[in-house]
Parts: sequence; C-alpha cells; structure tokens
Amino acid sequence: MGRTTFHTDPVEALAGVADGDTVLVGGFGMAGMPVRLVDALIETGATDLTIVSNNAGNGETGLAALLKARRVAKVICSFPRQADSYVFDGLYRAGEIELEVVPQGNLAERMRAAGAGIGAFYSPTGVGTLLAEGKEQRTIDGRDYVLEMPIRGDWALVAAQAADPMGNLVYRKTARNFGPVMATAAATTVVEVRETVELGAMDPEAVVTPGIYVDRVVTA
Amino acid sequence: MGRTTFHTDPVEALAGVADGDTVLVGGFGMAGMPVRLVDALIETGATDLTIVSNNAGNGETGLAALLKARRVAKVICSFPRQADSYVFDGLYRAGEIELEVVPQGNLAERMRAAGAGIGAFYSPTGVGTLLAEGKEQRTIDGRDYVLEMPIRGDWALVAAQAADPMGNLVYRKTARNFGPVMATAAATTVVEVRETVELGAMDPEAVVTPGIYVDRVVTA
Amino acid sequence: MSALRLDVTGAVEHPEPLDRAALAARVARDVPDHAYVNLGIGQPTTVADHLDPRAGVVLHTENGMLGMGRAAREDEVDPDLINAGKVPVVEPPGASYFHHADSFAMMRGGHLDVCVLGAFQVSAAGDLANWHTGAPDAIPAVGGAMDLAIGAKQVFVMMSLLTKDGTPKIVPSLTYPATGLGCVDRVFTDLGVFAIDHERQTVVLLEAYGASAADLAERLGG
Amino acid sequence: MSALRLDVTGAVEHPEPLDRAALAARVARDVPDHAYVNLGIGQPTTVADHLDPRAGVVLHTENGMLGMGRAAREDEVDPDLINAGKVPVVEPPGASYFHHADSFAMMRGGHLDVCVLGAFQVSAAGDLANWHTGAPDAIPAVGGAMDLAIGAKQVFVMMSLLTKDGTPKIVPSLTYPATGLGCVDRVFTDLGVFAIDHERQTVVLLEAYGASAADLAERLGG
Repeated sequence: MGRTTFHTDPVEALAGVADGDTVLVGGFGMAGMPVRLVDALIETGATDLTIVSNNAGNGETGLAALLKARRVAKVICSFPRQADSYVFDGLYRAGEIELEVVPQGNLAERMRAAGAGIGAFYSPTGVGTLLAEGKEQRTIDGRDYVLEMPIRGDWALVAAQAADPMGNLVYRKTARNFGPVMATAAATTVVEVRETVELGAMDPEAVVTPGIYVDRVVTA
Repeated sequence: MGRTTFHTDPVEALAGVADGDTVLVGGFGMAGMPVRLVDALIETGATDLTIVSNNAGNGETGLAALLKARRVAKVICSFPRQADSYVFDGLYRAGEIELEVVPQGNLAERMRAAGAGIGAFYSPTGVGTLLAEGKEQRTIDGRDYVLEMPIRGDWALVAAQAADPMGNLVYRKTARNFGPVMATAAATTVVEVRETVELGAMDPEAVVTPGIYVDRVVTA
Repeated sequence: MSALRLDVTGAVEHPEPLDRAALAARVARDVPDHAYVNLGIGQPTTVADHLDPRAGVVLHTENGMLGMGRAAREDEVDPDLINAGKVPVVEPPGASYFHHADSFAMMRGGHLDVCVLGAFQVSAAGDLANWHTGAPDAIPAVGGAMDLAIGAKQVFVMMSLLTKDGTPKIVPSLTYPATGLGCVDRVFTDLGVFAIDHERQTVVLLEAYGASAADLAERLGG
Repeated sequence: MSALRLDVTGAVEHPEPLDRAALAARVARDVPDHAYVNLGIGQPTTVADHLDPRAGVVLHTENGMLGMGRAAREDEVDPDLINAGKVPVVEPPGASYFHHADSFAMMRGGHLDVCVLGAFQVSAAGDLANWHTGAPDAIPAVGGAMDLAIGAKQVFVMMSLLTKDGTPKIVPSLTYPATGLGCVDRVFTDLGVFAIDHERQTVVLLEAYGASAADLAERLGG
C-alpha cells in the first residue's frame, strides 16, 4: 500500500494549511470543483492565501465565499470575470486583491512543468500580447515563444470520481479538467471523491492519477 | 467519424515514406515494438532515414534488419548498446552510422514538447555531463537546467492493443511506453493494432491516444 | 493610421447580407470534411448546428473532450459534462476525455484543423483582438483565447463586419490589445468573407454579401 | 588529486563484510515504509526481495508502471509486462500504467522517495558516475541513468567499495564521466555504508563491515 491517508472530515484532511500558502483549486466552472474542500479551507481560517484556479468564484459560495471572507491575497487564473463573479470584482476594484491573469493553456502547462521537474518552457501562447510583457521572448526555428515558469502549490485541492486504497484516481467526463495536472504540482494533494473502491477494483490501464500524487483522500 | 484510415497491408499504410525522413519507432525492448510496420518500412526501400527509438535493434530482425539493409543514416536513442546489438555496433564502429545518445527521459519529453507545441524546455537531466556539452545551461530558482529542443518525426510507427473507428487507441500494460508520446510528435502516425473494436465499445475515460493523433491504422 | 491593404478583385457578389444563421452556415461550409474543430464560446458555437453529420467533423472542447456532442436537452443534463462555455453537452460514441494540459497540448501542438473564434478586430496581418477592450477599468480575463488563437492549422474569425456605430472591425492595425499575432486565416462576416494573405499582409475579399465589392472597399478604407 | 574528505567518527563497526544478499537487505532496511521506490537495473533490483511486504513500499519502473510486482514465474510471463531491465514481472492489485513522458515526469518532478542505483564511482560531493567508462572505443548508452540520478528525493548507490584491483570507488572527484552532479545521498557497499554530507562535501562513514573505521579511512585515502 502507498502512503495515501483516508479521511471523512475535510477539515482534518487540510491539517497543516498555513497563512500565506499557495493553493491550487481544481475545477472548470462547477465541473470538478472540490466544493467540500474549499468550504473546509474557509473553516481552517488560513489567510493571505494565493489561489490558483481557472476562475475566481461565482455567487457567494465556494471560492467566492473564501474571497468574501478576505482570506485571499492573490488570485492566479485565466478567467476571473464571469456573470456573477461580483465578490471578486468588488475586491479587485477596491484594490484589495492581486490578480495574475494567465492564458488557460499556459496555466495548465505551467503546473504540469512544476509537477514534471521542468525548470521553464517556451510557449507559443501570448506572444506579442499584454500578458507577455516583461517576459523573455525567443525565436526558435522561426517561431516566437515566451518563457513561462512553473506554478507550484503548497496544496492542491482536487475533486475526483473514485479512489482505490493506493490513492489511484479516476475522474468523470469533463470534470477531469485541471485535477490530474494540479495533483502533480503541489507539495500536498488532497482529493475529495464520490466513491472509494476496493483494491484491485480499478482498471490499471484506466487510472488517470496514480496514487503517488495523492496524499490525502476525503471520502463521501 | 474522424479521418483515420484503416489498412490491412502495412506497406500500403506507409505510402509516402521518403528517403531522408525521420521515423519515430515505439517500443521498449520488444514490448510495444511495431514489428509489422518496421518490416514494412524495410520493404518500402526508403533510405537515409533518421530513426528515433529507445534502442537500436537486437539480433537481425526489426530495427536491426533495417540497419543491416543500410537504410539508416542516424539513430537517436537512449540505449543503443545491448547484448545482441551487433548490427548497430558494427556500423557504428565502422563510422557508417551517426548516433545521438539522449537520456531516456529527455527523449520522451523532447517528443512530448514537439507534440505539444513547446518551443524548448529546461531539463534537470544531464546537467554537467558529456551529453549536455554544447547545450545552453541556465540556473532557475537555484537549480541548474539544460535547454532541450523538440524532436519531431515525419512518421511515428506505434503498436497498440486496440483501435476504434475514430482512431482512438488503448494499449496493454508496459507495452504502452513511448507509443502515446510518439503518436503526438509526428506529421503522420501509423499504428498497428491487435484488434479493432466497434464505435462506442471503447470507454471514453480509458482512451489513451485520442484519434486526432492517429492517421492510419493497420489491422491484425 | 495607414490605409487597409485590401484586395477586392475576384470577389463574388451576393445580393443579401448574411443573418446570424446564414453566417454560421457559411462558416460551416468552409470546414473541411473529417476536420478536428474547436468552436469558440458564443456565436462560433452555433456553427455546429450547420455541420452535416455525414461530413465526419470532430469537435474538440478545451476543457478536455474530443468528439463532443450537441447541447444536452433538459433531461440529459449532466453537470460533469460541459463544454468550454459551461453549457451541458452530450457524449456521442467515440468520444474521449483528457486533462487540461493534454487538451491544450493538443491545441497548441497544431493538431486541430480549424478553430472558429469571435473578434473585436482583425488586422491585415492577421492579428486578432478578442479578449480585452483595453478600457482602463476592465478586469482582464483571457480564458483560452490566446491558446486558441495560435492553436489550429487554420483560424477562422466570425463577427459582424462593422460595430454598431459603423466602424470597421477589419483594420490596418489593431487598436485593441492583441490576442495573437498573424494568426487569423479567414474572416466571416455578415457583409463579406475575407482571407488573410499573410505573405502580402493583405485582406482578400472572397465574397461580398448585400454590398458590392467596391462598397466594401470604401467602407473598410482600403 | 586531493584527499577524500571523509568523516569516520561515530561509525558503527560490524565484524563481517556484507555479501550480495546481506547488502541488498541492508539497503532495504533504509527504505522508509510506504516509500515510492525505483530500483535500477542489475544488483539494485535484488533489494525488492528484502522489502517487507507489510512495509507498503511501492515500486516504480520507468517504462511506465507504478506498483510493479515481482519477477514473473515461467508460466506467468507476459511479453507486454516487463520492468526497465526487460525482465517479465507481474501486476499486483493497485498497479497503474502510464506512458514514458508521464513516467519520467513522475521521476524528474521529485515524486519518488528513493532511487537505488549501481555506480562506477561516487565523489565526496555526491557526484555519480555509472553510465560510461570513458574508454575511447566504448559505444555510449545512457538509458534512464541520468534521469534516475536526479529524479528522487533520495538517491542510494549500491556497489562494491573497491574495484577488483583494490581501487576505491568512493573518490575525491570523478575520473569517469558524470551521470549526475551532487545527486547521491547514501552509498551502500560490502565494506561500509556512507552518507554524503552535501553541505560539507564530505563522505560520512555510518557503518563499517568487516573492517575498522580506521582501516576504511586508510583505504579510501581520507
């Protein structure tokens, strides 16, 4: 058996979260959003957090509730502005939150680089745009690229469909999105699952996230 | 349906291979080696090839037969020297074949970069060694890295377990190895499979190589 | 600002402008059979309704699916199965799922044949502006726009030719912040279909709709 | 050549040298419970035979498997299921497969706890030589050695302390071509177990087997 631990209490599963930590939060819209873990993160009381996620929260639940509770110093995301992202909008316009906008593919690839031990990479995305300002540019084989650095998390909060006792994960449909990438890019990865299955019940060919990337699992 | 075409004749499936082409050949030892496609490559008569593969052939079949037929100008691989790699050894010692030795992880990642549109990347592997000589080095966050460039193929020859009519692929156990990476890194990817399954018979969650990467399938 | 480099010789003229549905159908006509295609959020999504199922076009959505199906009916909605616009869709046979890094690798590696995007502006060099109005109080939000802009063998833009106040959206050079440089290949609008000739950095009018080629040349200042 | 920086104070002395099986068992003792471990080709592979199944150690093989099982018996051989040494193995429950880029990403991203490797030489700085003798007529072949050398939280080396002609393989600085710099943490040999103190660039003798600490210091020229 690996070293993945299993928890029923999501707050217990976040033991160790500290002020100033960087937290990768999975999900694209609500699909794959680790709702229980985000709520638990609020409960921990940790503040001055950097949140890395595709969006910056909707309405007043989940990430938006975390923002509203003033726990977040900085958001790194691709798309903060949504129909009902008024909590983020208000904090941003009041100058109370820092924002780093990253093209969605660079966001995913920068986390993949962190997980894969890549020091930096040249991306074709964003060349010649505001989001490449101040970044090193390089022409390789006649094409222009921008140097992008890894994004590492102290924590990754991920939602998956099922875990086995080794911590191996499968996801469901497009709820997979950022989960498998974030799981590789954090010092500690915490995963909420809908079901746990017995050892041997998961097809080894179909495992998406091997248990080595999964530190703690919160069961349903 | 995608544009993947299905063939029974492996030589027909290699129509278009030209002298001087770069061919990525899957497999780690014999696991995942596209034996029928390598034999067909010999039959095409194409010469002056660059072969990218983990090894450089064993005995006198497969890649070794291709080498023995003097069709290969250059081999890019991680481990040319094996117990019975005498065909390669002889050509190399006679100065009749060029060799680029690449650490196995860099070999995989350089092909991944080609498939993913990454211009180049900084790798921690090989720093301070003979294999990094002449390569750009860079210190990032206190760690040293070597700049590695993508490896692109004109062709990828891959063996998989099964294909569906969309060209989606699954592999079997450790025969997966380089196949999914090479399939992304070539202008034309040709795959030999042991079985074909009906549309809808492959679990969309378990597809390893989506059909977009598969141009031609050779059926059993 | 210098004049737009525009070539209207050889344009075919049609009597009526294209309404939204006709425009979507016109874009669909230029999508090759068996192409792998990403349709951007909003108007580009409607192109799917005009693709002949027998043409075998395969849709990609950047949130991790190839072979994406149509929008889900109410009784088919599955919150785990959405497109990039966060609209529930269905899973046809032959689909596959992958994670976000693999999905954008597929896009940026140049494996998609066509990407269809909306735009604020397109320049004669094929530069695209579609992510930011440049207004000083706007909250920046890019999503996948910059990846999509450079991530397909052909990038199609679909938009109205003129803003509400009549200003052309095909311009000599961008005044809005760029999404990508030199990336647009074809521009489909209500009044005309244009190709970008990257070598000549010239906009070539292929078809005019509800206006003569000469009219369009005058409106665009070319 | 300067002298080896060696610290033998505090070493525990054992009367007998370690034979190959005892050495493998000694390495196994230092592998933490529940660790994710890659065992290099050859002698390091034998460490698996000495891991207590209850310790929950999970084996990685760089050709794309986590949770690798023991060597296959003759009736269990499956040509699709091999380890990095190309030896057939079995698939225990809880295993998973992945492709080569994902497998080396797992390694280079620092996710493995321990990697056990053979070596020609280890320097006081923790530099490793294990891929090339430097002989001018040798055909270079690196495999995964350079990735393994830098790809685990802890790198263990397992070797004889002396060559057949009695030359120490722990050296002030490498004379063979390097596989990785500053990467070795611990060296397990028939005559002694050593830690590399990276800050002091010093080899620390932890345990001596079949020789006194003073004897080893003399042999190593420290």
